[in-house]
Amino acid sequence: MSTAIDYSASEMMTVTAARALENGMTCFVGIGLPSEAANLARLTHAPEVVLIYESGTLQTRPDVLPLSIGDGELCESALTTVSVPEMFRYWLQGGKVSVGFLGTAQIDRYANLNTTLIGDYTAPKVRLPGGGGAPEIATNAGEVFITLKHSPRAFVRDVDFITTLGFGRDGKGRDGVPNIGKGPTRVISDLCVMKPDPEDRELTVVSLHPGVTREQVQEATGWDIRFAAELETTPVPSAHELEVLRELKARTDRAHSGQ
Amino acid sequence: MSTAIDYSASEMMTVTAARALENGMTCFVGIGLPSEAANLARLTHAPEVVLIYESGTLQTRPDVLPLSIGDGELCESALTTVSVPEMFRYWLQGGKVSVGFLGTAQIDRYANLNTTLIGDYTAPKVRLPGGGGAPEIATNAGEVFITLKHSPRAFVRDVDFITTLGFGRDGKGRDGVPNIGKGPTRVISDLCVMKPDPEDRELTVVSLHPGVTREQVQEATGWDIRFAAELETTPVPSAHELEVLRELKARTDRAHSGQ
Amino acid sequence: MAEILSLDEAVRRYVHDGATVAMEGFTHLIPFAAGHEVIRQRRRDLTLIRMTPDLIYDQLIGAGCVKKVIFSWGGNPGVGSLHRLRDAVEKGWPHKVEILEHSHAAMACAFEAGAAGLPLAVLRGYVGSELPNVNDQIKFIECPFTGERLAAVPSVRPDVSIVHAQKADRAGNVLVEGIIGVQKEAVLAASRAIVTVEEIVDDLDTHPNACVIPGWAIDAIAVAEKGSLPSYAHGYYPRDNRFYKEWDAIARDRDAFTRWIDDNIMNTAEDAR
Amino acid sequence: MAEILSLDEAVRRYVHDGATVAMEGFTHLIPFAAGHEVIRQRRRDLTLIRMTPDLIYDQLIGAGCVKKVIFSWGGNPGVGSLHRLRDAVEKGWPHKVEILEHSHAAMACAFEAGAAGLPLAVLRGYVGSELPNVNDQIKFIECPFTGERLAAVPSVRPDVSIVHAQKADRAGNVLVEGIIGVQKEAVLAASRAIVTVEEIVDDLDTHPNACVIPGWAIDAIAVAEKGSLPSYAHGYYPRDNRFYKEWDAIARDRDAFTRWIDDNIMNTAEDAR
Repeated sequence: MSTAIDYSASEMMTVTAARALENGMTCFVGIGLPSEAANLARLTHAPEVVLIYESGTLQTRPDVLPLSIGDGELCESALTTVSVPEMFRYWLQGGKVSVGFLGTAQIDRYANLNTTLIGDYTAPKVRLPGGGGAPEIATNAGEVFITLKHSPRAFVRDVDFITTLGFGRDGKGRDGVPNIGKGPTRVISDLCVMKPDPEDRELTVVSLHPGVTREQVQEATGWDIRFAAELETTPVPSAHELEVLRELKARTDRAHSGQ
Repeated sequence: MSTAIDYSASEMMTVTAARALENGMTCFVGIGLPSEAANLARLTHAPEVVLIYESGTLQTRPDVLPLSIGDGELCESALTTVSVPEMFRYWLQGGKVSVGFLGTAQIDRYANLNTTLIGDYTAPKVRLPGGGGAPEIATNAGEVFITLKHSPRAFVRDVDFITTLGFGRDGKGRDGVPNIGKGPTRVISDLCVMKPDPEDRELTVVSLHPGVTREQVQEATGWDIRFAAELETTPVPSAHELEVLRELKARTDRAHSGQ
Repeated sequence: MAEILSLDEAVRRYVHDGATVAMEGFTHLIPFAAGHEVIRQRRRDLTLIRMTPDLIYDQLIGAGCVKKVIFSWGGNPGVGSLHRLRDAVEKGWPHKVEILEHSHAAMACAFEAGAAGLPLAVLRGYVGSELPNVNDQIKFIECPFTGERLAAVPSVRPDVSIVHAQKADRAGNVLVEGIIGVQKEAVLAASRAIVTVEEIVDDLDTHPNACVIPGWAIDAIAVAEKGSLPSYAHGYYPRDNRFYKEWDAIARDRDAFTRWIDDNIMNTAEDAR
Repeated sequence: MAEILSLDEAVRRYVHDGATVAMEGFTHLIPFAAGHEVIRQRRRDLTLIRMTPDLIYDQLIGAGCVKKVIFSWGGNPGVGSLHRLRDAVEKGWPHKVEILEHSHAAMACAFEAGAAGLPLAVLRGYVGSELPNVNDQIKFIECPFTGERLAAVPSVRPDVSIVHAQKADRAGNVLVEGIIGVQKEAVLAASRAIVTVEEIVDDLDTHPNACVIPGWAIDAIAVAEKGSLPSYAHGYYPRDNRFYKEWDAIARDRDAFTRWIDDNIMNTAEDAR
């Protein structure tokens, strides 16, 4: 028996992102939205999904969301913790990661990510944190999921700087490159789900979240975004998913505001 | 009060080899004679000498001599045990080893070592075990001590195969090579102590063990071996050294024959 | 061989103006007390290396100790920007700071290569990224066996590395436990290494394959109780997440920052009193 | 994801004629039971990789399973030669075995590079050694930053790796403890990995930075009690040094060897009964 449930756009995004993960996947998790989604997946439909954080924590099961990529909770609930060089060499570059789950500041139509800066490199308008693990997560993981909120400043036609490869400036950035993952296979925002076009790799809306219009997506996107011929409606969050997510966030807030 | 003590040529060799080590040295220890000498040093005048075995055991203090380079005793008495790649990368290649202590099957006048084979590579007369750790111990350690018994088959003019660099076929094998150790600085046999000539690097006898003649050394050496102008006599083993060595070997025999 | 020194003395002896310094600790065990001592001793023109600059480098940069930062992710984890880093890069306050940026994978490999005594690290990295356009220290080599194009970066080999750890024994052997980051690599890659510890114990009391750094690979050990706060020490105290959040407001404002440095670092003879 | 199988089934499923196989364990934890199962199943034309061939490869070579051996030190540790290896190389019995030899440093780096997914390992090695004259898989590259000449070898990437460990939990996560050698690297570098263990337990009951290999990086776990004898398992049983010494006489003589294989391997349905 299901009843209509209130949920926010950001909850819709997190739940949809979580649903992209399945048991059997080994997921290299970025901090923030990806971490929230990945742990929601683990606490709901994918209890066996393996979560890896770049701090070296293998197969971790945090009870609260980490604030940093290296919170103690990640280590204490991990199967084991390895050094950071080992993490990047053996586990990521060694091909043991099936999905890299990333956030970003900017993304463009070929799913290239910019977390370096807005403006010109030598005279930045806004200096962002930088690449972190993303450049190699995006190329050495089997595939990449990306999650971020929709806005014209975030979804731009061409990123100011390609920190992390999607499909390059022309959509052909992975063609002929040996030993490279499939790259971004889905982008989940608070408005919709996008996938790269199988032909030219341009991001295309494949599913609108309930109540969201094409116009809303277009307004929040910095280029003329395409919509799939068979546009779907994203399934709504279940009561269980929302309950688990809200409890997780409440636990997290309690943990982080106390000392 | 000292009295004349009986000792064997092989005990003379081990004690002399042991005396080459000092507190403050970090010694990468080869199995067999070097291991015996290194542990004797640790149990007598150099209790703080740091012993490292290629099996990954850092700063080990075995109570009995290991039969293999990876006996449990080495791990149980070590400060910590690292992986074999880490041992060769961080500790040896990383420049943390001041002395490599090696045995060998053959050595030549430029202190090149052969542990690969006697005869021709494609049709060996005798196949030896191979290089093991020695090729990089000899080049990445600060300096190298070598110990082996004297015989014309062991001390040859030119080794059949340079497994491990001494000073090369012409004595100039280390000249101009960046980031390389000093190489063999002393060779200790059951007859004498040899050092490379400071000019041309040819091994030169610098000290005869008590009672040993130049003729005996020459007979046991496969080339016309030089003697230093100021030839010394190696100091005899002390009663304490012999006692510790004999106890160590007795403990070792008991440990290895049991089980 | 490690000498057990006061933190003041260790920094005085080994951290010099103009040095290349790596203070490491991947979120965990960040050597804040040592960083504060460097600020207190008014070191200048440092080249700082660190994967995740964090608040510790924000403080050093704002305090004017820094000429250049080599890093791969410069943010306040889970909170936002490092405002002092941004102010220095974008506006040159207190003076211009040069940056050289890598990816985490490259930095991790560069620390590994430094520990391994190699001049370069080779990785399958930077494919399609524009970082090589702005960092001339990223090159590419061809595998002589497969022909594959691989990235190469210079290894990290600091003049001094500083890390924090749980404990040392009286011979200066150090146990690092939990999220071990690139700490061992930082120590082994450096010409000199200072390790601050929560305590000195008789026996490290650990297991056969623990991450133990022998005393003979370290120059100085200094006791710094709670020496990684607001970061944390596994088994000793948790991360002060609240301070990380509060830092955002402190660091946004030059005056608030300067006041914080004065009150918490300059006008205290030593940390944590 | 690791399946828990019988050793017989694990070897049947993953070790095929003609495969490249690494059975590792640096003196410690050598997977003898698995090696014996390979002999029992009469596998042929294997390319065996191992830093220290030891008795396990002597047995496989003498039993006719092997086409080629890639190694860095082939002896009976502390005792002498591997007579079956020598007989095959020098006299071609039971048939000619090809060898490709490296140094330990190069093999260790090659396993590391294999685990790291790289096609090559770079090391400061083989300087002045004549091994590069007889092994065409040793090349040299130039560092693009310093111009230094460094050795390069292909990474090790076996079709199957087999290692022995102390214990696994029910999800197939494995604890390796003590002298850990290149075991983790062997598992991670291989297309398929079999791990034999002394026992399966509910909880590995270990510390934060233990050498634990997750079940999802392993294909098969098989229980093989005393599975590394005459090698040893730290915490379980010591090395049977006497057997290592006795092996010298057994392996010197083709008939004695064949008898030993028949009595101890072929005419037993499984090890250790």
